[in-house]
Amino acid sequence: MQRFPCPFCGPRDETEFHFAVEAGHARPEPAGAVSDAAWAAYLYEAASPKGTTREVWLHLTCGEYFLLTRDTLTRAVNASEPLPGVAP
Amino acid sequence: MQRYSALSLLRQGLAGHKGWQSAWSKATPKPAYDAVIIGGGGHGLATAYYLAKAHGLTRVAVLERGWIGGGNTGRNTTVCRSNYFFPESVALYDLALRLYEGLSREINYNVMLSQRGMLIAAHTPAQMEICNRIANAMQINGVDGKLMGAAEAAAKVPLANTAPDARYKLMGGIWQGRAGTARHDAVAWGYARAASALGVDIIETCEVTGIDVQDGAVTGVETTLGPIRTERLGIAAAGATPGLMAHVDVTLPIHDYALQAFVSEPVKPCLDTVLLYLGTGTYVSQSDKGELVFGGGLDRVPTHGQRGNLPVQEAVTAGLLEMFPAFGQLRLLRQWAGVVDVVSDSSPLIGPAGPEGVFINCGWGTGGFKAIPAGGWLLAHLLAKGTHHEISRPFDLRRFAEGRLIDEAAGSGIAH
Amino acid sequence: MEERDWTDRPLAWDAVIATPTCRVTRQQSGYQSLVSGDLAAGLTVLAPGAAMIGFAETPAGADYAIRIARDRALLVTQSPPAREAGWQAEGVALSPAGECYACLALSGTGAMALLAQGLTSAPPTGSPSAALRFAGLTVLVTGAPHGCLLWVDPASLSYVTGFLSRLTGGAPAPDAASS
Amino acid sequence: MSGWRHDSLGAEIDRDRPLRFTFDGLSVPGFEGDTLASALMAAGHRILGRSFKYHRPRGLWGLGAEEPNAVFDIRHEGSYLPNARATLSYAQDGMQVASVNAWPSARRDAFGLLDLAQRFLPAGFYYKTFMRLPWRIYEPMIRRMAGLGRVDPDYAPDADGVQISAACDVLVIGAGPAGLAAARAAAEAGKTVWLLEDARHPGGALRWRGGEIDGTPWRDYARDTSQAVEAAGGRVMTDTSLWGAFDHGAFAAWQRGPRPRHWRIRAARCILASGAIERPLWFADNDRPGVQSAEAALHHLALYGSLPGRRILMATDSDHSLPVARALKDAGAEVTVIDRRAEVPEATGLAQITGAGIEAARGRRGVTAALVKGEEIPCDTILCAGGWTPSVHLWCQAGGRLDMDEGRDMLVPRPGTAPMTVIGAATGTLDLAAAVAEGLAAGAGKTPAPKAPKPRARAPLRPDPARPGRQWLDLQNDVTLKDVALAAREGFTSVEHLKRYTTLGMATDQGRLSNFAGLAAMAALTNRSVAETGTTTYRPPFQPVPLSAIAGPARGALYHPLKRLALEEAHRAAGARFRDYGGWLRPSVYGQGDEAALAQSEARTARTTVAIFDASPLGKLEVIGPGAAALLDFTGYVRMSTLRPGRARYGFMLSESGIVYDDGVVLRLGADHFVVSASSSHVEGVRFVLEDARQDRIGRASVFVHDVTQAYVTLTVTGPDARALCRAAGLALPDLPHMGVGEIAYQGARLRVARISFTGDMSYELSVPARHAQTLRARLDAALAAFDGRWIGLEAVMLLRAEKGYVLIGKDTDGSTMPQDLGWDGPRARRDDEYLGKRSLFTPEAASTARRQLVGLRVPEGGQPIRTGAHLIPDTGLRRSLGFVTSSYVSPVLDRPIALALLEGGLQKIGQTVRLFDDGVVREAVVTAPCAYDPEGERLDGRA
Repeated sequence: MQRFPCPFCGPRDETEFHFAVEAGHARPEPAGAVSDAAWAAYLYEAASPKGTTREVWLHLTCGEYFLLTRDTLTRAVNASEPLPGVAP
Repeated sequence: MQRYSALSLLRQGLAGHKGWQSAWSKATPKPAYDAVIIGGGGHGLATAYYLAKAHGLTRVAVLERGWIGGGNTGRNTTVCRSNYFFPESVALYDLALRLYEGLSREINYNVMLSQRGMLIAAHTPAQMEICNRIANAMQINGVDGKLMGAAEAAAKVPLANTAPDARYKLMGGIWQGRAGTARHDAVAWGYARAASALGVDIIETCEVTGIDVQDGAVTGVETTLGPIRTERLGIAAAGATPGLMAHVDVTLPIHDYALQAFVSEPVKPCLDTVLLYLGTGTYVSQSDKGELVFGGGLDRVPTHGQRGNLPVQEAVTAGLLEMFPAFGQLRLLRQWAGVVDVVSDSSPLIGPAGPEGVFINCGWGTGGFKAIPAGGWLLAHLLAKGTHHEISRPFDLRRFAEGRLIDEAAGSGIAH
Repeated sequence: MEERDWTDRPLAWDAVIATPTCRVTRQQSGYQSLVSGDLAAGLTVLAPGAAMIGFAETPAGADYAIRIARDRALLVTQSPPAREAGWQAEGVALSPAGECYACLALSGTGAMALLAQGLTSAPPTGSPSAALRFAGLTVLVTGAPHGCLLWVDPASLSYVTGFLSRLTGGAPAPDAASS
Repeated sequence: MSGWRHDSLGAEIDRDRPLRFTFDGLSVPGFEGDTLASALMAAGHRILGRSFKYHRPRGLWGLGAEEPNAVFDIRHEGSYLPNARATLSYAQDGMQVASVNAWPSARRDAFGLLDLAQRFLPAGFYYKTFMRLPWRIYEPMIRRMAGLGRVDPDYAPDADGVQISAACDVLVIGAGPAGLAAARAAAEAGKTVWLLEDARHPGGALRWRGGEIDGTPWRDYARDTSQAVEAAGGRVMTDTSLWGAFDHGAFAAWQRGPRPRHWRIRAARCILASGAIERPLWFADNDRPGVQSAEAALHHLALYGSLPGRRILMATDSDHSLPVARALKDAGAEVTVIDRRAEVPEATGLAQITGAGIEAARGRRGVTAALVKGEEIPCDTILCAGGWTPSVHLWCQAGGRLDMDEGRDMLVPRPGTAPMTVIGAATGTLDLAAAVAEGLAAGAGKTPAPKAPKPRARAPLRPDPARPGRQWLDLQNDVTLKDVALAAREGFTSVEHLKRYTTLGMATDQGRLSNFAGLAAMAALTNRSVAETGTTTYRPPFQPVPLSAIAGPARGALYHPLKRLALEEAHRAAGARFRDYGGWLRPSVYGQGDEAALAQSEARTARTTVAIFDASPLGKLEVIGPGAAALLDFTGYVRMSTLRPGRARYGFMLSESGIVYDDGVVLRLGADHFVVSASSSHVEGVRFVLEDARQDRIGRASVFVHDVTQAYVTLTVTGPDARALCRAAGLALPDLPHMGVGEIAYQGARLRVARISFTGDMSYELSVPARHAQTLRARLDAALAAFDGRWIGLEAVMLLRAEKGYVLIGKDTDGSTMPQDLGWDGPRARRDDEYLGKRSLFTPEAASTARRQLVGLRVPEGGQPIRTGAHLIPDTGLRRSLGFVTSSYVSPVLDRPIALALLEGGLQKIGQTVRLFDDGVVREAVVTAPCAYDPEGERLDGRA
C-alpha cells in the first residue's frame, strides 16, 4: 500500500492516483510533419527503468496532474512537484 | 537422457532412488555459442529446446541471472487457454496449446496439462453478446469455443453465487474445453532437462550486464561470469527486457507492473474448471494439491519490485468471495507477485529489435505462461532462420509505427 | 438462473443509522455552486465572508467553500450567488450545482472511526483538499461540531448508506469494542 | 491414551466451567479456556490427523500457528471452519470437530496403507510418470487424495468483516517481554503505540515460563504497559495477527472476535518482537504421535494443566529447556533428559543421559520407546528441544535480509536492510533480561547495537543423511531427508527449486518448522554453508488469514457500487424493470412480460405518438473560460469553436491513438461557456482528458471544468408529439430548431431545453435541478395519457437509435474503431489544426480502405433476426472473420430485423450479399447503410 504526495493535497493512498505517462514525452507537432515512427515512439515507448523514474500522475480526487520522482524497485518516493506553470 | 517412466520409478524405488541423475547439467559458460538466449524462464528454455530439437542448433546457451523458472514462469496461476478474439492471437495461443498437448510425452516430463476446461462467465445481456462474438471468432479460427447458457454454465461451477443479492449472476459465458492448467515449474524443468540432454548449456546465476555490437550487429554479451561471443541473441527476459534493450538504445512500448497471485489452504475438490468472471475480473482454479489458485487485475503502479500491495489483494479476494460465497470459509495461505511486461496493445512483441542478430520475445503481460511453447517455438525459428514464422510476423515491433495493433482487451472487451 | 433481478430498492434518503457511538443522518445543505479559478477573488465576489475549508475542517460561518482542488471548490451558501453562471470577469468560473453533493452527517464519538472504515488508510491530517476516496468513491469530508460531514454524489447515496449500515450492522462501533 | 490433566495446574482454564465437544464422533471433555489441542491432549487423544501424502498417523506437535498436524474441520452453532489449527482454536461446548484428510477418521484411516508404497512415491514422482495418457485421466484420483479439509457447499459466511484504517507512531509486533518493554518505553516517551499480540493474552513465553520484566512480575508489567499505552493514546490488541508488511510503512492485521476486523495500519516506526519458534529434532520416525515440541509441553502444562504423557524423554542440547523437564517432573511425570552435550551441569532430580541424542522413535500409532545410544528406552512421549528459529517473516516481507549467526545457529535479521527494529528472540536474543533491555532501548527510539558474535559451542544440530530410517523435515507435506537428498542428486539445489520440487515448506504451517531444516539439510548434502545455500523469501500472510477478513464488506450490492437515479422510486411505481447499464441502474422496460416484446411496443409508441425516458446519467461537464473553445477544439474530433451560442453539435473524443473514446453533443451556452454531454460511463474519463489538456496545454487559468451531472435530472421527450406533450404539461418551450438550446423558468429555477435527438424523432431534452425533478416528472406523466404516450426504458431507446444507425460507443465500436470507420471522415480530411489523436488517423493502417467500417445489415424477407456477436465471413469458404454484428433488433416500425455490424471495407460493400457465421450456422444478409429508418431525417421536426 503505497503513499504518494499530491503537490496540492499532501500524502494520499495509492488508490487515489492514476499513472499517466513517463515524463518528458513532448507531443510532436504538427501532425503533418511527424513520421509514423516518431509518433509511435511518442505514443507507446516507455523506458520502464529499474530504479529512478520521473512520471506524470493524476490525483483522481482533486484532478491534478503532477510530476512524481520515485524508484521503481525500492518504491521510495523522492519528490513530487506540480506541472510547470503552477503558481506556488 | 535418463528416461522417466513408471518402470524407472519402480526400479529406482527398489534401489533407494540413488540412481537418478541431475535433471539438467549445471553448465559454465564457454567462450562462444551459435546462439545465446537471455532468460532461463519457460520461454527461454523452450527456445533453447526447439533450437536444438527442430533446428539442430546445439551450441546454444541459456543465461539465467537467478535460478531457472524463478521469474514469471514460477509465479503465475498456471492457466493454459486459447480463447482469444483476433485470428493472430488465436493462431499464436493455439499453437502453444497444441504444443502443450503433446509436451509431456515429447520431453518425457509430466507437465500435468489438465484440460479441465475454462469458463469465461458473463452476467448481463451485453456481456453475453461479447461472449458470442468471441465464441464465434474462436470457431472461425478453428478453436473449440462455445457459447454456454446459464444452466449449462452453472453446472460447470456448482458453488458459484446464486444468491438473489449477488452483484453478478451467472448468465452464461464462453466455454473452452481444451483450456486448463499445467504445472508451471514442471514446464521450466522439463524444457531444461530436454534441452540439456540435447547439448544446450543452461547457466544459472549469470546476469547479462551488456550487449556487444559491432557495425550494427550483435557480437556477444557481457555477463557477471565474463564475456560470451555470439552472433545470434535471443532475449526472453520478460520485465527485464526494457533494461537489456537499453544497452543497445532501443526503447520498447512496455510498462512493467506487478501481478499478484493467491493461494488458499488446500481443501478437497470443489472446483473442477478454470473460471474467469467478467464482473469481478477474478479468475480461479483448484490445484491438484487442493489449493484454490486465484488472481485478478494488476497493481497499477509501474514497478520492478516483485511485491504486491493490499488494495489489489482486497479487491481480488472480494471478487472471489462474490463469485463463491462458500469460499469465505477458507484462508489465504500464500500470496506473491511477478513483474509483468505489458505492451501498449496488451499483445506480445516477437521479432528482431535493434542490432542485427538480436531477437526479442517479451511483452506477454499477464498471459505468458500459457504461451511458453509457442514463444519458444517462434523465437527459435527467428534465431535459426533470421526471419519470422508466419504466426509471429503480426507481433513484430513494427506494428506500432504501422498502426496495426492487436488489442485484445479492446477487441473483445476482455483483458488477458 | 438468469440475469440479476434488481428489485432491491434504494435506501430511503432520510434513513437514520444509529449505533451506540455514532448516528448517520442526511442533512440539507445550502445552495451549492462549483467555483474555479482565482478562488480568493471568487469568494470575495460570490460569498463575501465565506471561509475556505479543507479536509475535516469545520466552517465558522453559514457560508463556506469546501476546497476540492488547487483551483476548484464547492461553495455552500445560504442564498444563491448573485452572479450569472459562467465566466466572471474576476477570473472565476461559476456553475450552480444544485445538489451536486448529498450531505451525510456522522455524529458521535465513533464518527471518525466509522469514517476510517471506508478509507484505505488513516484519515489525512491537515490536507487542504476535502476530497478523498471513501468506499471506492470520491467524496468530500468536512468537520462538524460532533463528528464530520460526508458529501457524496447523490446517485451513490444509496450505496454509501448501504455501506455504512453494513459496517455498523447493529454491532458496537469499533471504538467501544476493540481494546 | 497417554495424555492426562493435572489436577490443579492450568492458569488459563476455568475448571468451574466444564464443556464437551466431539472429535471424530467421540465426546471430549474440556474446560472454558482450553484450546482443542490442550483438551484433546488432556483427554488422551494422540492421533489427531493424517499426513498429506502417506497418510501417516500424526499427533500434536506445537503450540501455535506452526502446528502442522492437528488440523480440523470445525462446526459450531451454524458456523463452519475447515483447516483450523487445534492450537489456535478454543474449545466450545457443543463443537463438532473432525480430522481432515482421513477416512473414516484419523484413528482408522483407510488410506494409511499408502505409507507401504512410500518407496515408490519419492518427491516429485508425478513428474516422472502418468504420461502415457492425458493427465486428466489420472488426475481425479490424485485430486481426491489431496486437500485437507472440506468446503461446506451450503455454508456462506456473512460478509460482515470490518475493515478499518489507522495510523500510529510506533507499531510493536508481539507482546512478549521484549515487545512489552518496547511498547512501555515508547508510550512513556509520549508516542502513540499500537501493541499487537497474536495470542489471546500478552506475555509471550512468560505466560508459561513465568518471570519478571524490568524488576516487576510480568503480569503486573503487562497490565501497567497496557495502561501506559492507552494513556498515551495507543492501543493494545490481543488475538490479533499482524500478517502483512507492505510498502511505505503499511501493515495489515487480522483481529479475531465475533466480527473479525481487518486493520490497515500505517506506522511511522515498527518494532518487531515476534519471538522464535522451537525447532524440531531429526531422527528416524520423528513424526510419530507423541513426538512434540518441548516448549509446547510446558505451554500446555502451565496454561491448561495438560500433559502429553507419563513417561517422557526430552532431547536437548542447551540449558534453555531444563525448566520444561523440571515442570513436567514436578507435575508428576517421569522425565529423562537426553542431552547432546557430553558435560552438563547436574540437573537436580532429573534423570539424565548425556552425550546422546534420539536416534529413532519406536511405535506405529504413537511413541512407545526411543532409541538412544543404540538402546530402546520405553517412553510414551519424546519432547524435542532442537533450538530456536527466529520468526523473521515480517522482516523479510518488508524487504529485510538475513544473516547466518553461526554461533547461535540461526538466521537473524541483517540490521539496516528493512525499515524495522527487531528485538528479542526474533533477533536471536533468548535471554530474558537482554531481550527486555533491547525492548526498552528500541522503544526509546534507539537503534540496537549490533550483537556481539557468539562463539560456536559445538557442531550444530542437523539432519544426518547417514542415519537409517526416514527423518521428517516437513510433517504436513511428508517431506523427508531422503527427498531433499533426491532433490540434491537431481540438481534442485537452489532453495527455491528445493521448495518447489519437494513441496517442503509449502504446507499450511508455511514452513515454520521445515524451512530451516530443509536449508540445513541441503547445505549439508551439497557441502555448502547455510549462508551459501540461501534463504527462501517470505511473503504475506504471516499466518493463514480468512479470505472473508481480507475481502471485507464489499460484497453483493456493495461490490462495485451502482449509481441510482433520483427518480428511481417513481419509475418503479410506474412498473419499470431495472438493469445495470455501465454502472447505472436504469429502467430497461416498463411492465411485466417478455422484455423484447415490451421494448418493441415502447419503441412503436415513441415512433407513433410520444415517449419519455430518463436520460439523467448523461454527463454534463461545464467547460467555462476564455480558453474553453480552444480546449474543446483540441480534445474533440469535431471543432466546437465554430458553434454558435444557443446551439449544440455532435462530436467525438478520440484517444491519442485515434480510437473513438466517446461521443456526445456539446452545447454552447455562451461565448465562454459550454456543456459536454459525455456518455454516462465516461463522464469521469472525459473530465480527466479535459483536465489533462487544460493543465498541460491550453492553460490552467483560462478554462475550467465542472462536473454537474448529478445536479440535474434530464427527462427526454421524444416522438412526433413531443412538442405538444411538453406544451400540454405547461412548459412554455421556446421555439428551437433541431440542435437548438434554450432555457425557461421553472418553479423559480431554470429548465434547460435542448433539441437533441438520439431516436431520430423530434426530441426535447429537459434538464432541471434535481430538487424539481419530481414535479417535472409528474407534469409530463399527467400529460402522457392524452397522447397515448408512455415511459420507455433503455431497451426501446437502444432499438430506436439502432434504427437510425446511431452508434453506441463500446458496443458498435471496438478498440480499433476510428471516426472515419463510422463515416465521419470530414474533420480528418479537412482540419488543419491539432487535435487529440490526429496523427494516429494517418498511419498506413488508418489510411487503409479495408478497415472494419460500420454498416447496416438486412436479412432476406421473412428472415429471422441475426444474433449480436455473429461474424461476417468471406463467401470463398475461407474461415476468416471480416467483422461482426454489434447490434441487432427487430424494428417494429419497419416490421423486420435490423442490425449494425463492423465489416472490413464495409462502406464499399453496400448492396452486396455477405455471409454470416453464428455457432456453426451460415446464412446470408445484404449490406446496407447504417441508417435503416428515415434516412432523410424528416421526422426530426415532429408532427407539423
